[in-house]
Amino acid sequence: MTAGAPPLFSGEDIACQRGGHELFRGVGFALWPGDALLLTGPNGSGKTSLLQVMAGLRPPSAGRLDWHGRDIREDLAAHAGRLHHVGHRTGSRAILTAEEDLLFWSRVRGPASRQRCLLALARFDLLRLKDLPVQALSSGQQRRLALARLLATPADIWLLDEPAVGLDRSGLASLEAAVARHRGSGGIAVIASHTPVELAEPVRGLALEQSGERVPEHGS
Amino acid sequence: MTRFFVIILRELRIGLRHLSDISAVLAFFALVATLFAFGVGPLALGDLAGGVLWTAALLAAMLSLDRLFQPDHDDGGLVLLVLSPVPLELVVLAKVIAHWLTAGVPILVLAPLLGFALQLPEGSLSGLLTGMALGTPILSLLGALGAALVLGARRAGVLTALLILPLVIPVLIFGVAATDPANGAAPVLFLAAMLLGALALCPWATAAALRQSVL
Amino acid sequence: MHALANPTRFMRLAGTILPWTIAAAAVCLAAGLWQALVVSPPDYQQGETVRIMYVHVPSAWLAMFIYMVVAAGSASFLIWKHPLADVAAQAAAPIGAAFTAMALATGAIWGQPTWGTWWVWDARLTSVLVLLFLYLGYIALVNAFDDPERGARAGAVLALAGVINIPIIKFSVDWWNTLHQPASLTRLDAPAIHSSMLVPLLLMAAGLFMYFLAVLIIRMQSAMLVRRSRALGRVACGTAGPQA
Amino acid sequence: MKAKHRRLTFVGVGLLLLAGAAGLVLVALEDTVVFFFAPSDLQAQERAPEGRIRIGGLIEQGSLERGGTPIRFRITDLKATVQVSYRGLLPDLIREGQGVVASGLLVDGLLEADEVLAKHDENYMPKEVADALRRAGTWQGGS
Repeated sequence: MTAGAPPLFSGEDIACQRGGHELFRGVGFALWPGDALLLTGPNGSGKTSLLQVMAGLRPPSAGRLDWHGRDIREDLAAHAGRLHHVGHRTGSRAILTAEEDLLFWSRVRGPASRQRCLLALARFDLLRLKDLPVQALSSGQQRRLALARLLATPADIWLLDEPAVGLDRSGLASLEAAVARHRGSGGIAVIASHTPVELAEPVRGLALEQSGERVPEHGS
Repeated sequence: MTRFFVIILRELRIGLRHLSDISAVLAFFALVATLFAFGVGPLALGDLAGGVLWTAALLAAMLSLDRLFQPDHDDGGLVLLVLSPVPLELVVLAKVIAHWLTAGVPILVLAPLLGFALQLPEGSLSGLLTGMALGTPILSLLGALGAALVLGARRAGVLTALLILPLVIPVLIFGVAATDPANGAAPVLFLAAMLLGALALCPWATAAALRQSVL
Repeated sequence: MHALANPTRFMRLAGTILPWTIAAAAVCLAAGLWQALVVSPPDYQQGETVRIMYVHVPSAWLAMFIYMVVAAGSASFLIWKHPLADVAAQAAAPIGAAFTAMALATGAIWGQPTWGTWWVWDARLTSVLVLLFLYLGYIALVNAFDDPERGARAGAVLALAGVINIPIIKFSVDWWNTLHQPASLTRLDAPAIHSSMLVPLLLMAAGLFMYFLAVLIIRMQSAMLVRRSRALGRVACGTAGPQA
Repeated sequence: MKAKHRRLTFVGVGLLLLAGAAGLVLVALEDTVVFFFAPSDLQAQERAPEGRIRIGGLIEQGSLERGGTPIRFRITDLKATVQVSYRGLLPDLIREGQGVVASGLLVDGLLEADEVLAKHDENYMPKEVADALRRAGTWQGGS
């Protein structure tokens, strides 16, 4: 991490409103290639919303986010092209087989090859299950399928929302290895996770407090 | 462009695996048409047949709208589609084409057969087919908008019909008018104009509705 | 932020102009009805039945105007996140639906003696009926979500998509030889309506417009109070942590 | 810039489609008068359309025989006329020179109408003003 160079992905004074009340305010971060950011905070503190703001899915109610110093909202499609977002739900369609589903999402996203998909499935120990329909997989296996998508097509930023939910020992190990390799090759990972995920140092932290509920002041 | 076809292919693959969905649409279409025949009496149908066929086709197409976006909304795929490099408007268009192929075309194929059953006057068959060939894609386009708007709502099925059927009244009026050769080419021209208008407006509006539903 | 955007300032301003709008509505409607039903002469062709025009035409105008208010509110809510815009749009929609229904009803009542039929499927009447369904669809869609903000956003997209219907209504009489007669007032040459009939028409229009404003403000005020009580409820049940 | 470029192409394609739609509507309007035919349209068409049709125009002065049933009158657009016979009661607005739309079955030149609707023009004025205008000869509106 070269201290002098400007951050690759940064954000200042970010605020987010949902359902009329404010989740958080004044949030900032700065990340360089190879960095990891661990989001912590109690339930309802807005971790998921912050990840959605980082992905460009949700407009912040204040503040801005930059990639290479340029506001990501200038070209949201390009920003979406450089990131993977793994949310609570896997995004896999029950009737398709694991391989078909992974192939589909990798073909839609970027330069994809069947070889790379099979390698991704192997990395998450799903190769022997590749011809099973997704509905036949356990929730842990479906979670691994969603994570396999990270490896099937390249992306600079990984936004992972509770990625370790439902993973067993070996699944967690595969995830940790994948994140380490991603950071090694200059990628950035932002992870919100209650279950502990072992990340190589240095790890930046961002703690979101209990959602500060300020009632918009009204004259009578 | 290949990504566009990748999406259509997935939708078709899923559609073919759920063949029961397609047969349900066709069965419903035939059922509603024959109900009218029993209700009104086949002999009296005569020039009513065009109207009956169009109304039944419209309702049948309504049935299959929820499989446009609801599965993606439930399994989280919608977020991935919104975040994909393919512009959302094209994703919507791909899904509309897939829906038209798995719902509109079967209706188009069955319509003439039902036409015979309802003693559709001989001359109006070509008018019925050209009308429906233009009308069914409009239904898919407007239906996509309705389906996107009600994602996550209570009683989404009823709501889609409430939103879309009024917008489809002009399509019905000109569609039925097209079955009567006396009306000349005007109705078909109006249907074609509505199709172009729907192609211009619906993908944009549907994409906006989808972006809102993902927040 | 836009001056009116601050809810407090809006509530205070609304409170002050509300009584004036109610008074203006009462005065205009009283004068308008008196002119329309008593003073103004029967039409050279239709005789007494023309008096229905004094309700039919203003409510048709308002039906379309209010839809533009809903669409404008929806646009400013979706695009500029104006905090009051969705409140205004949702408050206006039911009033617009009522005026559309009134326009259709008075149109049918007027149509029977003059045209010889209650209803005929022609471009103007059909597109106004579609407008009524759009209103009802909007109201149903907005209330169909558990999360009110989600409903507001979905409704806003529908309202904007439905705007295409307004020009169709406006020009339907010119495009098709519809049974409905062309516009009397907005003709390029002198308006084809005699001043003794124009005055009551404009008075009724002003009166109904003021009525719309008054009801809109009342509905917005109550919506704001509901929103505030819901926010207080959230604070009361302890989701509020240390005030950051 | 990619995003602007893409947005421009979408707007461009959208406008193109809408222009196509408007063009088709205009062509359709020329083709036939959707709501009703004028008497001269009938003459213009080589084959008289059989089956149900609607004819619109003014009731020719002196052609209205209200006495017996069916009521008989001729619809004219000052270029051609169509003889109409109608069984049923006429709306009270119907007078000679009044705009009207009759729909029914056209049988070799005679329209057996089952529905007659008055087409009211957009002029509203008191009776005295109408008479004054007519006396001044500046306006020949309906009686």
